[in-house]
Amino acid sequence: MDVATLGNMLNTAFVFSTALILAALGGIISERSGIVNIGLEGLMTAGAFAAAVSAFHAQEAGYGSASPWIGMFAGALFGVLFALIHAVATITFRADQVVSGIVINFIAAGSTLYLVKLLFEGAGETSLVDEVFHKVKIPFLSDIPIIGEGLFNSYPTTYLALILVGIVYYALYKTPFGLRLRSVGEHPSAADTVGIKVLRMRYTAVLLSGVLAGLGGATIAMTTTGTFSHNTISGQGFIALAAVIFGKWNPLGALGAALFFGFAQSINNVLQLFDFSSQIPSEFIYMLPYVLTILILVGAVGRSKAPSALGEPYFQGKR
Amino acid sequence: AKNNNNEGGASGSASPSASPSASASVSASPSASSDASAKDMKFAMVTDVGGVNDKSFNQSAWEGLQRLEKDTGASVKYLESKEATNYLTNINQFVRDKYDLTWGIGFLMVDAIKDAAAKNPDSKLAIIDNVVEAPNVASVTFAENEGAYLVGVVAGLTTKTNKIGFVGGIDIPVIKRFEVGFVAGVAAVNPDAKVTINYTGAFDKADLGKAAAASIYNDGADIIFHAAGGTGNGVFNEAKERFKAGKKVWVIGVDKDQSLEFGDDVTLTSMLKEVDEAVYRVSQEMIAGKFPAGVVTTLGLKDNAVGLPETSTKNVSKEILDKVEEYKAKIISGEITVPTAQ
Amino acid sequence: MNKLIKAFTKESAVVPFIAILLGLLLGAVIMLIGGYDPILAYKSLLEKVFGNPYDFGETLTAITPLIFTGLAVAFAFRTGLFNIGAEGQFIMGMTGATIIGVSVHLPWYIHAPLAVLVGAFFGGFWGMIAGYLKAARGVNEVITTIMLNWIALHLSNYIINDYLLEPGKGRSYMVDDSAAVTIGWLSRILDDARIHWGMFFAILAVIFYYVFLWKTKQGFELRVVGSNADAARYAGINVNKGIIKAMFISGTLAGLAGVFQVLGVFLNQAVSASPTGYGFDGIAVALLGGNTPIGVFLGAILFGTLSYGAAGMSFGADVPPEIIRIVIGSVIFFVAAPGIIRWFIKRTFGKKRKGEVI
Amino acid sequence: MEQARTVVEMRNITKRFPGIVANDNVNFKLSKGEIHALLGENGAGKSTLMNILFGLYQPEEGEIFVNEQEVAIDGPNKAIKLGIGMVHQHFKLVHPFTVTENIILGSEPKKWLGLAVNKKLAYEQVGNLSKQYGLNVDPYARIDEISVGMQQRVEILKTLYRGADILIFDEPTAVLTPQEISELLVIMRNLVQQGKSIVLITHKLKEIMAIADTVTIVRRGKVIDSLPVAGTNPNQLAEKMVGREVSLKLDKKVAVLGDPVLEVKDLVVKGRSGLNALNETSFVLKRGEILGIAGVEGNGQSELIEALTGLRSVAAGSIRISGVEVAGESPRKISEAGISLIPEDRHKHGLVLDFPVRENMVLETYYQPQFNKNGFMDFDAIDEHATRLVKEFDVRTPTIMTEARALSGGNQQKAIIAREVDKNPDVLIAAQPTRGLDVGAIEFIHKRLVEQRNMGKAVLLVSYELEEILQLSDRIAVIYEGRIVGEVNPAETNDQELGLMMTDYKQPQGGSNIEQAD
Ligand SMILES: Nc1ncnc2c1ncn2[C@@H]1O[C@H](COP(=O)(O)OP(=O)(O)OP(=O)(O)O)[C@@H](O)[C@H]1O
Ligand SMILES: Nc1ncnc2c1ncn2[C@@H]1O[C@H](COP(=O)(O)OP(=O)(O)OP(=O)(O)O)[C@@H](O)[C@H]1O
Ligand SMILES: [Mg+2]
Ligand SMILES: [Mg+2]
Repeated sequence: MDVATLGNMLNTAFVFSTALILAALGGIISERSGIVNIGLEGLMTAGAFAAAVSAFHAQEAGYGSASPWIGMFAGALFGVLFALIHAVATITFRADQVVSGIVINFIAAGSTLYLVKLLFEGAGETSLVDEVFHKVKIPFLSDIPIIGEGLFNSYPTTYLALILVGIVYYALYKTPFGLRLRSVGEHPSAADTVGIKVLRMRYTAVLLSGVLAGLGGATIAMTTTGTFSHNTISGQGFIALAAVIFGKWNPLGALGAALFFGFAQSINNVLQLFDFSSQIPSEFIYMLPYVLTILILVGAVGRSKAPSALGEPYFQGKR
Repeated sequence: AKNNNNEGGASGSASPSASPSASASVSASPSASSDASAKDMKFAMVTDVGGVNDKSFNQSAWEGLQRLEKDTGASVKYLESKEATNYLTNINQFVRDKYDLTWGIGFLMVDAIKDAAAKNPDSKLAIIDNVVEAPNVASVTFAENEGAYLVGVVAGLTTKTNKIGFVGGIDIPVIKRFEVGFVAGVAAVNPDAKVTINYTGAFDKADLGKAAAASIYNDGADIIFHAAGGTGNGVFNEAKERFKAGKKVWVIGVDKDQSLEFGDDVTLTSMLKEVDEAVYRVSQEMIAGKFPAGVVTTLGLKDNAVGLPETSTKNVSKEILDKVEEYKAKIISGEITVPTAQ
Repeated sequence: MNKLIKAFTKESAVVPFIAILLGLLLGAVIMLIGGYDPILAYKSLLEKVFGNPYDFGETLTAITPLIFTGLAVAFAFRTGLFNIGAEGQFIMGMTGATIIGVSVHLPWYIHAPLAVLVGAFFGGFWGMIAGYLKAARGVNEVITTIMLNWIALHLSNYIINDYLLEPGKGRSYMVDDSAAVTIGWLSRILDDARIHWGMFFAILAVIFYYVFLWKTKQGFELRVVGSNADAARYAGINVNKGIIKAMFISGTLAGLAGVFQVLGVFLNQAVSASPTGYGFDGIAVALLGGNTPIGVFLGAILFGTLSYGAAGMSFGADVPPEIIRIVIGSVIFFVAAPGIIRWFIKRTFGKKRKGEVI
Repeated sequence: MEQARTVVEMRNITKRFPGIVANDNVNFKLSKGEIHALLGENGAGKSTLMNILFGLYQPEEGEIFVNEQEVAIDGPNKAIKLGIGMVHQHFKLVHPFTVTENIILGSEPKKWLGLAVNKKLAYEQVGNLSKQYGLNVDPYARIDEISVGMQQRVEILKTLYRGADILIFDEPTAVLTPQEISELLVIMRNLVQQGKSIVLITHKLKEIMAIADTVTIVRRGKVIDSLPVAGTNPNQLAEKMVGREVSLKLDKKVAVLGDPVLEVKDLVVKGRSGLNALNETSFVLKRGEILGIAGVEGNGQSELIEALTGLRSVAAGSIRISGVEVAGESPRKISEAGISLIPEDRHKHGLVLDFPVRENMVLETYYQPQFNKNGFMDFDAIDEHATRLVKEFDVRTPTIMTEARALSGGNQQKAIIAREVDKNPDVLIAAQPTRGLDVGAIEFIHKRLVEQRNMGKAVLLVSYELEEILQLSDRIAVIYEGRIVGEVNPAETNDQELGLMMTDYKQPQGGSNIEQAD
């Protein structure tokens, strides 16, 4: 395999990974505060939908290349809207967090498609957005072998995701906010007794996860599909959830997990370029990313420790 | 509806090649006579799990029915299948509601149509892309390999890098026909060109299509023919992106004239598969009392049911199009037999 | 028996009831906003399900796999495991049944049971992989089951494509008649609806679920593992074996759902581009039913009825069937957060009282 | 001590929980510079009262005055502002965090416009504070790496960091070693000298006598009495608290020794860190005796218990029960060989809290033929069994179908003891059997243990409370760094001597790593 192929593979890996990274960051923030977020899939769906719709309208209204950014913004906003449902249910009404997450997935899938049908006269898909993101070469950096092509010639969303990894990492481990957030997920009553507003913290975290997962979904609409339909988001949210756990609830870990998964996906395309690939049943090639993920987990990572209070509703005087 | 009987009897042996009688009547009928009887008739279709907006045969079929409604005043309706169990129940919904003709759209409908037909001998059914041998079913299949051969000719003559790609959905007989015909067409005009085959394993994953296209283009190919439904959107997106970055690459679309949706910058041509036309015409025959019951119609180049769209002239040179015509004639005349499977 | 009566008179029964009403109400509001007629829609839904014997029979057919996958997910939950992999286990169950149904030829009294058993085992084995990886290597089952879903999809496509394919059909050969578990006479009564023995097995599975978990030694062990793994270890229960066993049983239940879809409904297995959704619906059913036997059973009935009826809604009232997903979602939501319902009751009753005073 | 000014007054406080009045018209007064003890049975309402003062609960009725001002304490934030700090019965520490992170949590020193925690300053401040009060805590250590005693000091630092003048200690000594207890008492005296006022909740009469100025006794939510400690005595206090006469002395006949039943020889067990937690430990336990294992927590006791019961693998050595080798066998095999365990952590190991009492009563015996027919549970037999045990051991539970979670701590412990004793084991291991229980419950449990010994059973008692060890044991083995370093006769020793053996024995120097940390 030559250097150019490797760079191209990496580049493709980033395309796959970007949305996963963003959604996984959302998952981390929420779960670090103690709220299980199995609704990432739904939040991404909401984000992708809002992005496709609003970018389309922005483009029609003549916003040009600002349209995908408007889409991203709308995606984040819509993600928050659905995250709010999750927050109210799990934090205020102490509903089971897994149940609520599954519900988010259901409602997001149903309502976005319903809205598409209302907004696009019965069509099951939004109209194609022409003004989507394009890869941006970063001067000089893009000349570095392998990672130049692999990373520094990527979508703005990829750069955004990587920057957000840094920001979330910093926020979690260096700021007062992060310290408090983590304490709320580990030992909410400890946080409570030092005057931290546990419920408010958790609301913030879940809403932020809506922003990030919404952005993740929007990324897919604004880079790969240009439209939204029932299968724009089909399983990425769950892969992102896996990345959260795989990455041990750490932004850098999740970045690694998401990249690994993206890379495994791109391997199977490269494989098909070789003549010997016709000897391998294509099904085995499709399986590859999933099998590799399991193998890595078995070989390297082992047990990961979730935040101690993950999944437990909190109320004062809880015993 | 009685005169269907002799036609049904005639096609006892459902040969894959089109029965001449069927194609003759197809070309004869489309006089839009919105007589009173048509207004009382009800036509329906059931989609496969792709849904009615799949940008592929389901959508095309629905467009055919919608045109029928406009032209004849007949009422039309569709039901989408969420999962495979719904094929039969959806078809039965129409059959039991005494629809005059119910279409099963797509390859996968075959068992459901067969079952419904056997249990409701008085009803009329039709299927696209597959064959059901029953006296009350009209089957319409396409010689995709013939059309694919022609776009193969275009690709073989257009490529500058002698590298060409094919992106398929899943490896099933229909899609295989596209692949085999395409590869044969390329080989006929440019034996040096290499065709990279990539089946993505899905008809609905644009991200997989995009990644597949990226790796094929990165490998030096300059043309990709896709037969992958929604997955193919990813192929177009990848090409558009490269175009905007200043690299000229081509996509050959499928089923419909995809230049209309994805623009002329990247769409070299498309391999038309006129499902809408077929649905429209067979339904018209039904109105005219000439439903091809029990007949298997294979629509190919000679029926103008597969082929290249008019818009091809924008990006394909006159010489190449002339070559295409040449090959088309040879296929119709039988001088060339396009393979259907490897 | 007393318990049963209690269950229906106490709040625990009132909550789901109100939840269903609220869910339907929400659906109606959304339909109104979209310009549809909710009354016609719900009428069409009911008509679709109860309007004629055929559709009623088909509704039963739609409910059956949901009972199995719902029980599968619930069973794992009871053992402290989150089985997102019912989907993959379902697919493997189909594949096992198809292999036996297509490739061996035996008298019916051996063939059908063998196909059922092998399919169930395939599903169980698929679940067991995740169980083993958790027990032996500590790999979180949430991840492995997600991955195994996709692996199952492609693996079974491979098996069909390369070994069982009927040329030109995009699916396996039809299974032998001797392997089918359809019930001809009942189908005939129900206007040719696809009725099969799976329905009775589904009811047996509900009973099994209850008896096994709450009445048997092994069930007790698994519940201890699920409730407090440390205490289980202390009590001399082999926790790792418990996890593997639980995932095996869970997978078997999900696998059976697939088995009966093949042997009772399709009689073949198609090459499939995407997951079927039964596994994920199973999660919803389990949660809807609070992981209790009766709950899962009723949850599956509700879920299946609404989903099947959705086609009627779009047929009779042109309402997009997606609405039903929103309805189901909100029903689960209201069941899961009884606080919302209590709040709702308080609000409405509170207002009434105020109104009376004025 | 200067003339006492009232810093806290709680008037007519009533707090109800579903089905119970936890505080019933309670009056409570704390003077400046005093140590005020709160005494009462389990569930009397002590913690509730203090949680109200700290703003965690809101009372239904009553007023609170702090420094003679009426206040509404609507949350811990408000309490902290008023200078109230609380060290909780169950520590409120975030385990993966460092000492400093725990202390500054919620009032972090900041830099860069509040965008970052000023860690350097934080560590410095915590280090200084620790020095100022002589607490010797390593600011950089992670909570899950330090001892329970240290964790408690972190809790104290948390309150001091927030400038608390009124400190509430909720059962601070229940989890401490004797050494740590005496150090804590010194710290408390120190604090009072620096002008703080302290509320001390404890079940240990000795501590009250040793350090408190005033004691308030609560029973079933009501204040029974409030009196100066000088001029009272333990027996009187115990009586007031329980409402009947309690014998603080245990009647114990002379032991009648039988054959050896448990023989441990050269046992080596690896601890969590992979290092040897037990180093060639050997001892013998005979029928009819109680062998107390004395030692500072963390010297291999937990590992010893886990190895003896099959919960931890054995690296080398032998364990024989009535002559049968069981080292490395499964917990089930060992249980069947005749070992029963009253575990240290009743919530983690002892009970399945979500299960009804009846199922908890057969947690280890469910599979035996008397409860089990052809793989099916025999619930008639199980119910009968549970009903009998509940009665025999006076487990106060509404019904045998009640979830174990709903029982009070003392009754949970009684349920476990009932189950373990009823297994009729040859060897009964009791790990911390009375931790956190009130005198009444302790009396009950001690009687049961002695009864077992009198019946010819062998009892292995592992406890960090010297008093308990001294009172119950017929023989005491001292464990230090995974070895039995000595055996003494309880009649011929005292806490001083034991304490020395447990801590100073062959220990290099008095200092620990604490001093290096500064
Ligand atoms: N990130 C997550 N999102 C949703 N559900 C989760 C997540 N992590 C865990 N779960 C669910 O919660 C349960 C507890 O998981 P967790 O892995 O923390 O505990 P565990 O299985 O005991 O792990 P370990 O044995 O490694 O400590 C799991 O069985 C799973 O069902
Ligand atoms: N949050 C709560 N919800 C319900 N009941 C409670 C709660 N907190 C305390 N109780 C009940 O109130 C009563 C008093 O409890 P409290 O914890 O104050 O007792 P305590 O005197 O501190 O006992 P202990 O010595 O065991 O710590 C008990 O019956 C207890 O069960
Ligand atoms: Mg207390
Ligand atoms: Mg206590």
